[in-house]
Amino acid sequence: MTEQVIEKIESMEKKREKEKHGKETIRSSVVLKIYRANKRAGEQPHYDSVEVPVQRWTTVLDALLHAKQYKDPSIGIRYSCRMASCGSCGMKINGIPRLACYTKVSELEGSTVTVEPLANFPHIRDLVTDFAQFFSHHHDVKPFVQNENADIKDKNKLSEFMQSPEDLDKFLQFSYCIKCGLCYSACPTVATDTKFPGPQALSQAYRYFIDNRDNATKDRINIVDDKHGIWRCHFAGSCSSVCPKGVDPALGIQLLRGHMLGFSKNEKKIADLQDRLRKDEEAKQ
Amino acid sequence: MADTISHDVLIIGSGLAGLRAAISAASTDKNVDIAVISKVQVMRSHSVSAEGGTAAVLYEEEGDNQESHIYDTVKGSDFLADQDVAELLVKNMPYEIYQLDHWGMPWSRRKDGRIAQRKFGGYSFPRATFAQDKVGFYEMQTLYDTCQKYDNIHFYNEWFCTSILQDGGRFQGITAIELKTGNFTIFRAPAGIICTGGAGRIFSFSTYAFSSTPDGLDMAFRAGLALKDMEFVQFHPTGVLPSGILITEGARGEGGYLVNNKGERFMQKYAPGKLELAPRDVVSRSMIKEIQEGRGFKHETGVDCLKLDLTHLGAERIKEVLAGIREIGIKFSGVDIIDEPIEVRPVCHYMMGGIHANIDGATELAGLWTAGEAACNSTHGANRLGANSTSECIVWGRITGELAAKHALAHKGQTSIQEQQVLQEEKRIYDGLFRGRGDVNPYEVRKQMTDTMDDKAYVFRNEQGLTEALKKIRELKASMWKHVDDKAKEYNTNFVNVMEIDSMLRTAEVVLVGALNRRESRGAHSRTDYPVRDDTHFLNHTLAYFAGDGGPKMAWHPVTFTRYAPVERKY
Amino acid sequence: MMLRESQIMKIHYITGIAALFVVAVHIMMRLIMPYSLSLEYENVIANYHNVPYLVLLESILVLIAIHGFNGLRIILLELRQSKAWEDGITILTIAAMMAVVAYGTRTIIIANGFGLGFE
Amino acid sequence: MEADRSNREGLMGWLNPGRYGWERVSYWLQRLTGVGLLAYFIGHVFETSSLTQGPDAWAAMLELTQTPLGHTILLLVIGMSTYHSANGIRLIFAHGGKGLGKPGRPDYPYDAVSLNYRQKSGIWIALILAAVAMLYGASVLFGGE
Ligand SMILES: Cc1cc2nc3c(=O)[nH]c(=O)nc-3n(C[C@H](O)[C@H](O)[C@H](O)COP(=O)(O)OP(=O)(O)OC[C@H]3O[C@@H](n4cnc5c(N)ncnc54)[C@H](O)[C@@H]3O)c2cc1C
Ligand code: HEM
Ligand code: SF4
Ligand code: F3S
Ligand code: FES
Repeated sequence: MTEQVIEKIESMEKKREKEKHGKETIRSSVVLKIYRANKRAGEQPHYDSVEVPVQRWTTVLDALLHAKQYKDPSIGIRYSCRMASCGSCGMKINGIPRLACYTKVSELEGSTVTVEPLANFPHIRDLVTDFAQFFSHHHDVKPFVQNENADIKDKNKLSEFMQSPEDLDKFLQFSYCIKCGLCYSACPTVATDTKFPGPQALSQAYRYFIDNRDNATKDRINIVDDKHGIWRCHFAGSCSSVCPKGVDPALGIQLLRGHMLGFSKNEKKIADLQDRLRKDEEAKQ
Repeated sequence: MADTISHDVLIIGSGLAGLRAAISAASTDKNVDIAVISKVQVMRSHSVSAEGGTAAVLYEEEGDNQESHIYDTVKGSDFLADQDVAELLVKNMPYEIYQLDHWGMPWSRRKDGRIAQRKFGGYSFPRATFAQDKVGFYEMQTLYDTCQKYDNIHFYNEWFCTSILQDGGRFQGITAIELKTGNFTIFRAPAGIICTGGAGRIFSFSTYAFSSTPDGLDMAFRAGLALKDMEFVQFHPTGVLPSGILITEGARGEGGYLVNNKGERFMQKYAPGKLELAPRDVVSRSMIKEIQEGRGFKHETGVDCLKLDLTHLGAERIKEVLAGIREIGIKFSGVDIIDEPIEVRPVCHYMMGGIHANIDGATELAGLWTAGEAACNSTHGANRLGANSTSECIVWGRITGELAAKHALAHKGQTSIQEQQVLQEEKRIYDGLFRGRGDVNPYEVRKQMTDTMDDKAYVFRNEQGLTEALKKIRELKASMWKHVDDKAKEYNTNFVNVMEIDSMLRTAEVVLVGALNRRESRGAHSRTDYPVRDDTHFLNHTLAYFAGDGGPKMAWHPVTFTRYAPVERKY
Repeated sequence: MMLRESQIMKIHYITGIAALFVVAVHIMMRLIMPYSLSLEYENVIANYHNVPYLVLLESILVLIAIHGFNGLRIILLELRQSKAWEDGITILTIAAMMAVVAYGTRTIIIANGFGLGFE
Repeated sequence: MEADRSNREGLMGWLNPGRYGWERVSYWLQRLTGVGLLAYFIGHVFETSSLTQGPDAWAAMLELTQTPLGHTILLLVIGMSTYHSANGIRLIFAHGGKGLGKPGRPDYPYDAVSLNYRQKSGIWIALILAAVAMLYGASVLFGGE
């Protein structure tokens, strides 16, 4: 075992050494071209260029924070987890919505990186945008399990809803969503339609629709079946192409619409609380 | 005076604890009007980063039992946990797991459709309930989404709380700044719950989100409440280089090996019974010893490290249950764990300490509760077991939410705000910090402080190092750094950072003083100059009270024993 | 007579597919003889005296009008969101649709010479 | 809450298909061709209405439309309708969730299954069909007898 591990480590190290001098562009510094504006305080939009040092693993967020800490503390930016799980740091990087903490400078071309606030969100300051509308769209699709047993009533009878790994796979991917809003920023319908729930909210509607613990099937369909609802998605796919978490909102939306068009049937049964108890009984006999 | 917003219950912080408390308070009575105030957007709290699992006893018919969970927790804590508290945690957890399931949590499932559990460090049974390797994320999502059901929960996204208001020994409200507008505002309410999470950013090499600063702890501290057991900082064995992002213990739970530069599974030497799945303090110490004895690797940044080998698990299993870890490896370290062992090093991960609270999560101030990592009701003692923290957040989130709601109903509308306190607070942050002057870069101060902590208050500590560190922190504190360059009102993160740094310095000081005072090695606190546990002198909780700029006033607090007498801790 | 959006969209898809078929036939008819010949007045009028072809033309008219103007409505709906605008475009597109259908039907009827092919 | 329109990309969001994938191009072409076809359709109804005023009016109209410019427009219409129809059929299926693949556990680097090669091929085929139809149309319209 010991030798194997060492061998593996050595061979990978060689490979990495090669890669290092191969495809990745290694630079020692990069120029950030940062969108700046604070309209409420009368500061008009302009771009500031700041040069910062970078290394192989430096992300755009690292670079921006370096700029903030050592060059210009007034850069307005939202961030938190720095590991692509909180959804704070969405911004346009070289014109495309991305997470700053998930985009390495070495993955980008050119010696300048342009960072701008997400489009389709009202602007607050510099790279920071207002998510209130986005969140309220999410709220409006009733993103929670609806089912008369959703709150456990009898604490002495504890049991889960049965859910096979296959049942889980039907919605799991849509629950990867970190609400970063990149999809919302990329969608062409959202670009003009303020009432369109957007890819995030619509794919969450499907996430709960197809969860076999939920039985608000009709209600969910009624919510999205609106002039500005699900039908305003034209499968432009941009949402899925920018989603950093593989949610594939376009897929969720089309699948939900498949049910509304009668192409698919929702065969799910409400995972019955009693199911397990019954099975247990059977097993005992 | 500043604008005022009134509610019945103020929940400060919107991590797992805060959101669970919100739901609990909201469902206690629909007339309770709840505000959840968070300095980040509510769903972005640090809890989303929790990866590996939530501990609960679910399968008694398969051999698990609650007694064992309690004992594992107490033993893991190196007998510093309050045993009645540990018991309460264990007894409440199964319900919480099933409740989360009912609310839509995508728990990973076994073939038979039931909830799956995996092994975790320090447990005698696989009882870390998991949802792939994004447990905290899914829990946050489930709770956030469930909050949408309640009309009486109001979210205040991106409001930075600065101080607690009190009158006559009772909680009356808080002061906060709305980031978007920069407005300084009073929130008044008869009840409050502090759920501001951990303070791990006082270290440089840390798994925490950038938002995990101790401003919540410091708020309580300045309000005269005690911080308890702050010297106990958990170092997680597997932080990825160079960033410190976490590789979950679940990776070892699934069967990963830690290897040194000889290719040995060195944990065989240190914890033959549990190997890589010994509690975190044990594994981290073993790793540092390996490194000190020259059997470590050097990362290309020049930092010493060891390797975590998962390659033998196979691509399929890895993609199924450790997909997030694989992503982290590839993205942040350039290593695909399917092909290659990944470089890791012990990393600051959890604060066992926090705001002193009793078994119900009540603080010393009437009307104020605390839950989650910010609280210290002594569930974890000197060392927390993995997967027990999300559990703690959820259990005490529920308990405090309910208690606060009931208290608020009984005292609805009865608040009195002392104008003097508000003015004083305004003076502190605006005159003291915002309009402050200085030529020292606050970010540089922060860097030096966190580097000092990394260097001197790491896995192993000693008198000399800690004294030097304390001196350094006090120097930094006294230097001319208190100023904000960004003069705008709107979304001023520079101002926020400076307020955070202010609280970090005070908290770091408490950690160091606590560590100096505790002349023994217990759990995560390991002194090379006092290498053994000393139950005669130190089987006590540390309390630290605010006492002006000179440093904290320290006191001891007894540990509650209900079941087990301390024995030597071996794995 | 409020249709749900899902019903409207089902109509949109069905009219789209149906239009494809009828237009295909319509174009085939242009191509069974040399193209320029097919446009001679007599040939065209002759077509209009053939009842099945009339039905074809009328259905093309209706299907495409429905599909096309609904398409236009969709685009306009997404442009602005205010009650006045939304009501306006609904009325406008329906009116335009009816106008075009009426106008086209007039052509068909007159070109047929009211004889409906029984000359 | 009054919807805040500020900072929306607006029409520029529609008109900028290059930034994202083929699906975005398809979206944009479907729209453009749809509107184009509608315009042509209205024109065509108007054109044929000259029939009602007798052979002379019809001939006058033919003179107007059967010109190189008129033929070029017709050619475009052929291309547009072929693309719009072919892509339209793909879209009807796609909108109903057909041909998109199944949801599951996405693996890093998370390529979206809905943006798969079946869909992209559909777009390419629609484009190729449109090109072929236009070539054929050109041979009929400009090829003489
Ligand atoms: C990488 C990582 C992985 C982990 N994995 C696990 C695991 O697998 N299992 C496990 O059991 N535990 C795990 N933990 C530990 C666990 O995640 C945390 O202890 C827990 O999430 C803390 O939750 P919380 O609700 O107390 O606080 P947090 O989630 O940290 O939230 C704190 C909240 O307080 C707010 N706040 C802070 N200060 C202020 C202020 N001044 N004003 C307003 N709001 C403020 C923040 O905005 C935030 O909303 C992990 C921790 C880390 C770092
Ligand atoms: C021949 C005359 C046609 C005209 C004038 C026409 C017109 C239009 C218009 C204006 C749109 C709106 C574009 C948009 O919503 O983005 C549209 C969309 C569409 N058309 Fe057509 N169309 C025609 C034929 C067809 C055919 C034959 C089909 C399919 C078989 C079809 C299928 C579609 C589809 C699927 C959409 C997209 C709707 C959406 O994205 O919501 N169309 N059409
Ligand atoms: S669907 Fe993807 S892009 Fe959209 S908000 Fe969720 S994670 Fe972000
Ligand atoms: S980008 Fe928009 S149009 Fe549909 S497929 Fe995505 S929601
Ligand atoms: S900082 Fe959390 S997603 Fe980037």
